[in-house]
Amino acid sequence: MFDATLSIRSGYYGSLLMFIVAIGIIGLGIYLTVKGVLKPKIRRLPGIDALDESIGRATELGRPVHFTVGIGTISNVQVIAGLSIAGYVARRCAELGVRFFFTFSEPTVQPAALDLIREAYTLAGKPEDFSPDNVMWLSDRQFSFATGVMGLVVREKVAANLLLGYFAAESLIFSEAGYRAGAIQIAGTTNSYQIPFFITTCDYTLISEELITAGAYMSQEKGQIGTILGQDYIRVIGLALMGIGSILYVIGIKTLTQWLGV
Amino acid sequence: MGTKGSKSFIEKLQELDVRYVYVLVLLVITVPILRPIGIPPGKTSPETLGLYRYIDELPSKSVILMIADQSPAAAAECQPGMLAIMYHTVAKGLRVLFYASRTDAIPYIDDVMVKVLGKTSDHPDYGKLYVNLGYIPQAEVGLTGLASDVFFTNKDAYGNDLRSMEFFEDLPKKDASDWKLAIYFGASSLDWVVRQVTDPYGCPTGGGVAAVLVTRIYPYYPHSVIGFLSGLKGSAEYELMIQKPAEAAAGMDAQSLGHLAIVIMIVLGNIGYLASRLKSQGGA
Amino acid sequence: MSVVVKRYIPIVILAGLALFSAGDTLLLEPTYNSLATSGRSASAVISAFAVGLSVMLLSRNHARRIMRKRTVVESSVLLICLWSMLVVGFFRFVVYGIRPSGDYMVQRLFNGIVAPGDSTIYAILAFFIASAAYRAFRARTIEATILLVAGIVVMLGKAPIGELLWGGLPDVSNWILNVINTAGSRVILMSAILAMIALYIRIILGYERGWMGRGD
Amino acid sequence: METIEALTVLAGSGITLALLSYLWRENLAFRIAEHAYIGAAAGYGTLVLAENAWRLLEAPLARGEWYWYLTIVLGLSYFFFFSKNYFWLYRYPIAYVIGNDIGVVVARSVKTQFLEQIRVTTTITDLNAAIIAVGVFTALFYFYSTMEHKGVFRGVSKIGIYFLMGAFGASFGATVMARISLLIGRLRFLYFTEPAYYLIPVAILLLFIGIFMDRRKKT
Repeated sequence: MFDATLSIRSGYYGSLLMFIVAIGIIGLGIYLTVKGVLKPKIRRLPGIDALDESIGRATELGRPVHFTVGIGTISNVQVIAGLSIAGYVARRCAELGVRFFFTFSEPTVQPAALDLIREAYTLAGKPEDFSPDNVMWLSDRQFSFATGVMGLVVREKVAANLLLGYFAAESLIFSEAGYRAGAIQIAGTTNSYQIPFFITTCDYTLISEELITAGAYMSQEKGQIGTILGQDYIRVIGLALMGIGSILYVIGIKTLTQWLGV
Repeated sequence: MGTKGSKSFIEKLQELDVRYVYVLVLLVITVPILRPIGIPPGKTSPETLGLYRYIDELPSKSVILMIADQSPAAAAECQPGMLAIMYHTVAKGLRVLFYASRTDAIPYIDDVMVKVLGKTSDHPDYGKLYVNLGYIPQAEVGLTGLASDVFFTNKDAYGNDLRSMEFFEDLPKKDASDWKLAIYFGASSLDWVVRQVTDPYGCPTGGGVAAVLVTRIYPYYPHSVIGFLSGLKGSAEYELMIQKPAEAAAGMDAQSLGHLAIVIMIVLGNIGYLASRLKSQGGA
Repeated sequence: MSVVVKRYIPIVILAGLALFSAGDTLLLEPTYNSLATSGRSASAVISAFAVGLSVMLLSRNHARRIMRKRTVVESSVLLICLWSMLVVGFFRFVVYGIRPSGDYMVQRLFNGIVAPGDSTIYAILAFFIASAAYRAFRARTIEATILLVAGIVVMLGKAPIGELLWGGLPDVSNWILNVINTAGSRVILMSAILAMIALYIRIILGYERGWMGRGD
Repeated sequence: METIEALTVLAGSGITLALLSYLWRENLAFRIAEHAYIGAAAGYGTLVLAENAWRLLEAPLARGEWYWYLTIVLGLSYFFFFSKNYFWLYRYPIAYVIGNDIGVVVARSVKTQFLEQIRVTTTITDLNAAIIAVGVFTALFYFYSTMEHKGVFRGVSKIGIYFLMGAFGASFGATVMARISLLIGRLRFLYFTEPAYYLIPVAILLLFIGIFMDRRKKT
């Protein structure tokens, strides 16, 4: 079935190599951490540490918590990262008896989110408090979803507005609604053109990869921390390639730069 | 600012209801729309120039792919640019292949063809110089398919068979390496065009994008993205370069005043903030 | 047994497919590539079904609200709009074979409600930006000041009025976009892909389980 | 036909004004427009997805490739969600979708978002390129998370965050531009489209009534 014409796409030799190297290095990171050779500590993420504070405030005020993963599909990394955090928040809310609203825009997120949040309520020992109506799909069009969230946040006067996931233009709509409701706001996304709005209007912001590593940070599992260590090793490789490549290029040796293009 | 009156004014400014800000924005933008004041357009930005020159220097009959990805929400920014580029390509006698990567962008292709050519599939050059592939689902995946085989969809938007069209006859490879430029119109992301067309096939990317997207394009500019129109301003510049000022150029006054208003808001907000900080430091 | 079916097999499917389709983007082999293309089409078909579940849950939610006499007007409006769109679209497709994207009636409903809604909410952001500019863009720290200054320069440089105020503004603004912004945005791209690879590996190893609920 | 077109424009104008009324405060007109908009958008989105799926299925099913029916079987397993014992079946379609999407994006992103970016950064031809290289180096270091940033490292990551903030500022400026353009577009629709502007006085009247009622409630 597969004949002998198998070849690597031109221009992708480097990528294939990097892809394999990356998997290997992350594997190494996991191995070193799980075996206890290295004990890496992840830098503090104030945004994640503030989650409990925001839920606590909602408890005091007797007002709900709103969490959204934005407009990404279930395969979007930011949505997957957001869901991990949502599981934790939902459980805390269930324990403290705070109403928890979860919104998203892509239908593929629906079953996963429902299952995750129902499970969180069960783990908290209050499965009867779970209402599927609070896990809301508000159409898959960006701005009608945003309108729905805007209305919900203001009407329910949420005390904590957690925006962790994939956001595009609607980021400011959400944070403005949160401001009107007087909520603590924690936000995170990797979309560079939405980060400025989160930084200026929200209380805490997870910038780019901080959002994606948040799940590992919260879990404190050795294996998960190991992947972060591996990720940092790849970063070092990138930095080294960049540093050495630049210096060589400036003194006139362009080989490394050319190799990067193959 | 030392007097008692001005201090309380600053304090009042700090507590101002945001709705007054809204009213101000509405006024600042409405007035120049109804009564243009004629602020001179200024220099053309290098990104617009890059795209204009590249298209201008293409030999006639070169193939350009135009990807319509503008939702109704972003069309206000992208459509004037798409029109201006289309005028230019028609004047240069280039071949244009259209496709929509989302369903709500379909009408914008017809809109461009009607406004520039007067007709869509009934136009005598349709099938020779212009082909509208219609909607191809699954943005990135769809483009990957189209890039590896131009007959990916088999039929055009109006149900005509692609293989019988003169447009494709003299294309050597029938994949993206035949194209000279792929222009993306929209507001969501241009990365996937670079990823699926420029990097694998060497066909450069251009853009007529919403200004939000602009900062995300710079990492690819100018080596992969040869030039782009940034929002309404870029479209207005292009309109002026092909000497057909239209909708975008008409909006420039409102644009200028709008920006000025927001800068003034930031300054006012910061004056209030600094004043209250100085005061609290003085008191402590 | 049940954990295997409920948890492990999905992860194995996920990991296998990920490797399979990653290989497709790197390797050239006609049969393999066309198989992977079909696989992608299948993925689109499969994910489309999820919307059915979502429509059912949305309708149920609002039907309940009407029955409990909460937000009767709003929920009825929502249900009417939702189902008239669906009924018109599906009816005309099944009976006349008109595709919704080319259907006159569906497009009228779309142009009357959805398209203006889209543009309005997108445009309403101009007001929110002004309000955020007024109340939130404060020069609290050095970082915030850099953000503010860069923002103001780009804003003025990108409108004709900037050049009127000072001839050099467009150049400075272009320099910020071309140099500072390129560096910053490039890092966001690079750091995202690093974190992405690590996250994918966490998914494949079953550490990251948000996408399949928590328990069994 | 013309009546339908006019009604469409009027509906559009009504929705626009009702949604804009949120700026004043959350009110009934906004709530109705909001729900109409969500309903119609959800319906339209469903139709689009269904049409996409049909477009993809049509050709292979016509060719008699029976195994494409498996996609339908897998897709329908989402609906087991309502069953107490088989709800976990939804994980199969989701695993398929995520697996596929990961593969498509990840390998090519390694080139476009990582290797290609390093290559371009190392191509230092002038002072600006050198500044970019410094910025990329320091800012990428800023995200190094398994180590405390102390001493020299602290300085390096500080420079990095300044570059990031500069970039965010630029994003902010560019975004302002986009938003104002869109508002211009929308206002041009309201002011210059034939039946649309008839609703403006109605909206203003309603707004004044609303404000008046609010005042009376307060006193």
